[in-house]
Amino acid sequence: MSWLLDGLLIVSLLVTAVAALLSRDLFRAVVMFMAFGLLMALAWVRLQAPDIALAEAAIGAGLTGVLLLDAVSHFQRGRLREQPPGEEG
Amino acid sequence: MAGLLFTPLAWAALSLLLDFRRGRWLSWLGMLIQVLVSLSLWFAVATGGGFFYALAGWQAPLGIALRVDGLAVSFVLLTAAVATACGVHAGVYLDPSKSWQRYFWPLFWFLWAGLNGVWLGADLFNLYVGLELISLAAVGLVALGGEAAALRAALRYLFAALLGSLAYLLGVALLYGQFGTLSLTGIADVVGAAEPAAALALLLMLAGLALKTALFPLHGWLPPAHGIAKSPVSALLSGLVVKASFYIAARLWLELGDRLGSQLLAQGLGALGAAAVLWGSWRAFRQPYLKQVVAYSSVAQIGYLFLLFPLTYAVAEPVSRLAQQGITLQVISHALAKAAMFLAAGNLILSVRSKRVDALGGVSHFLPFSLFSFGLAGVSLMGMPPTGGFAAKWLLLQASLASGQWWWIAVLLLGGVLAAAYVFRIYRASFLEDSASDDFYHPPKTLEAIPMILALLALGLGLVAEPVLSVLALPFEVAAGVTVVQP
Amino acid sequence: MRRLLVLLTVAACTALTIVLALAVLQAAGSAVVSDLPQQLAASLGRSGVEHPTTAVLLNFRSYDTLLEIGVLVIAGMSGISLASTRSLEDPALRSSDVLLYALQRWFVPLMLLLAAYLLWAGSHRPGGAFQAGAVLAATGVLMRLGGLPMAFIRPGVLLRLGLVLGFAVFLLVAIASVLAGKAFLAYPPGMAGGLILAIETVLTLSIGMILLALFVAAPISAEHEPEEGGES
Amino acid sequence: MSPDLLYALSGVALCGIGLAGFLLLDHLLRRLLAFNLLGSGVFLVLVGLAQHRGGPDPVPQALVLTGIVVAIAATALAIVLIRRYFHLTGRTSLADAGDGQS
Repeated sequence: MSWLLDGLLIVSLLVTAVAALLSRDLFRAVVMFMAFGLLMALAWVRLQAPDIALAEAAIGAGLTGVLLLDAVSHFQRGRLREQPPGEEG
Repeated sequence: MAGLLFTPLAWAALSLLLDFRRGRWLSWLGMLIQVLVSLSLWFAVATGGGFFYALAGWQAPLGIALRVDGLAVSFVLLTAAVATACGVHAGVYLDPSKSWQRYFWPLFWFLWAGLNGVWLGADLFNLYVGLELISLAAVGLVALGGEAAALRAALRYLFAALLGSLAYLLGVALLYGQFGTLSLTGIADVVGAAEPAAALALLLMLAGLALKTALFPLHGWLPPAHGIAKSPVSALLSGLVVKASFYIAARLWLELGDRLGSQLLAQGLGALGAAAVLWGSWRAFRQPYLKQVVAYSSVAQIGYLFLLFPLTYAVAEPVSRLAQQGITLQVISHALAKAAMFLAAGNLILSVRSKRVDALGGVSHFLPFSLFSFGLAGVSLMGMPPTGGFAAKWLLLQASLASGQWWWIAVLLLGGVLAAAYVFRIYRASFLEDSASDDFYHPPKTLEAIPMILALLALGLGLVAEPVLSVLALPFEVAAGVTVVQP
Repeated sequence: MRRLLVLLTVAACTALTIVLALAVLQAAGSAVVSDLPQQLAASLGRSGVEHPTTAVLLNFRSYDTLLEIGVLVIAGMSGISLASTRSLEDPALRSSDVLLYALQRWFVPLMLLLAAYLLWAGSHRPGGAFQAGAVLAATGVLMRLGGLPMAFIRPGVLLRLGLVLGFAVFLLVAIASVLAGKAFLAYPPGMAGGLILAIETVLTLSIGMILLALFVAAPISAEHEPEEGGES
Repeated sequence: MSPDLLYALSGVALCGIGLAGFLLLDHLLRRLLAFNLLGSGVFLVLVGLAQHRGGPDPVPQALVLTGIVVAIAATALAIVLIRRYFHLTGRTSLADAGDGQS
């Protein structure tokens, strides 16, 4: 049973990781990354590391995710407002 | 001892609360303290030998121990010298009216703290944290001011540094998984030959550190970062920061390389170093901007350092010692000479108000002193007698001959010739008289004096190489009998 | 050309992964037994806390933690050094979302409570300064998204004081032990537990503040842009 | 094979994924994601491999906590730099022809 759980967790970790890198939409990529962070927290619980699990959930998934989401929305607002001026290169 | 660790961190915290001007006075006081503390520690080790310092009172595998030996304290002293020079220069050079300059001093002190931490570090993970401290402070210094080009250089630098650190950390993870300890000496005691996982760990760590040291062909991030930063910052980065990651690589190699390394790896790293010497010098010769010339010259000079690996692998003990001494001298003389060169270049740029090499025409009349410092530092980079650069290359030459690896001699000689070429190019440009403008700005005398002092130190290093080396040689001789003390 | 490069990189990464996996298996099979766990268990009683991870972080390897807080402070101040707005409070963010407002009225006290619990729990069960600091920062982020005024997050002396407070207290404890004739960072016997809790408390505040400052410093408003940072 | 070792191996796979992403992606935020994935992989190897024999080991767990804090510091700093860079130039990647030497 626990083997099944571990296997499932690892597979979903890898899938979300790949999805975070490959998804076309940046917003979705960040959401995938946050999902990855939560799964990592579960993995730390399975590894009997509750301290890291707490930190990962709060920092890895939560704060990093919010920072990234904020940045993504900034980029999208910037895109709408103006075409990039620096295209000489 | 504790003062050495405490002062930079405390000054970092204090100077964050002050503005640039007041931070400057505070920092100059701090530099004085640091120099005195470093000197006294150096004398203590020179007379009494090296020791381990157990932090927080816990012995090595459980706690973190600092390894205080001749090599480490020499680098602590070198850092004190170069950082003080850069700090005094920066205090005059930087424009205090920009409000973001206040962040210069805290970053500067954190950088210093990280450097001292790395020189003394004997714990693999502590070295990782020290490296990150240095990298982030350096990136912060490059980005200070927040112009687009500086941000771009800082981002490239940041990504390269982060990747290098993670490669190093992965190696640490493998070593801890196998040996259950983070103490470098502890691992060196139990590691045997033919341990593929540990060998891969060493390879990963060396690769990560080579990226952070900007070894060819991983040097792409260095010229933009060192070229765009303010001159005192460039001097710190080129003189000291890149040496920190090399120092860790060298320590790892000397402790573990004989069992985990291979002839292929050693020769490969040497070959990359040789390629860096040639490619970096050539690129330096071709750069249109003055500071880019100096930055590519750093790429070339870093290349010499990697000759350590082939010249210490599977060679007789005396030959290995010669090579170690040569490399150490090269690190010291390059730190002094390159800091002098960047500071002098900063003065020249300040004077002609342009970063281009061909704008230097006529500056020889107006700023002969800075130009002379630049040239003096250049002489050390070329490796001409009686400079420190010469002493270093002479030792490396002997080591190459004694170990039968004559091919490195060609690199040493050719590198010197190429260095002469790019230094003389600057000289030629500054003696040209066709420049229409004679509108030169005269920097304050302090700015001109500091690079001169550094260049003279680099020059003098060649004359006093023997006594310096005798202290440097301490760690390798007393290594067996290091006393564990707990002050 | 580009496609070839991608292919080559992927192949190289795959090869590296396989080699690494083999190395991990080899290392796992030939692990050398070290006495570190025994040493740790034997010294835990003298560390002042019962939770081994906290003991490692704030006593046995406290130098790492000290430097790591330094890294955080660097990131925080580099962040605010680049912040170009005069006040870091962005009026555009002030939303009138009723739901969010109601949510945060309940959430903010709860999260503050959680942070305090995590901090207190750290000495004997999972939890500690980092987790608590992160929760604190998350609370701040929530408050900011909800548009609560946060006048204290401006690049003034108060913010800078907040950034270094935890670091400075940690450092003071470290040097105090030297003045008492012990090693750098060594706690006096009997006081370790109390000192660790005190350090953790200020660290929590500073960590929360740094992370929040980085979140707040990131936006750049286009109105008053160039060459200014902070009060001048 | 213990579950710890299994997690260490998945950490290795994450390292591979993260490295490939780090080298191949141009967009700065995506690179940052890749860096964080790579970091998570390294942390898994560190804890998983160390706990494979002796069960829960607080030392690597403490190291990973330190590592996570360093990673968030670096990430947050990078985001500030990236956003300001985007603000000034309108670009989200460092890759462009022409001024490779600048």
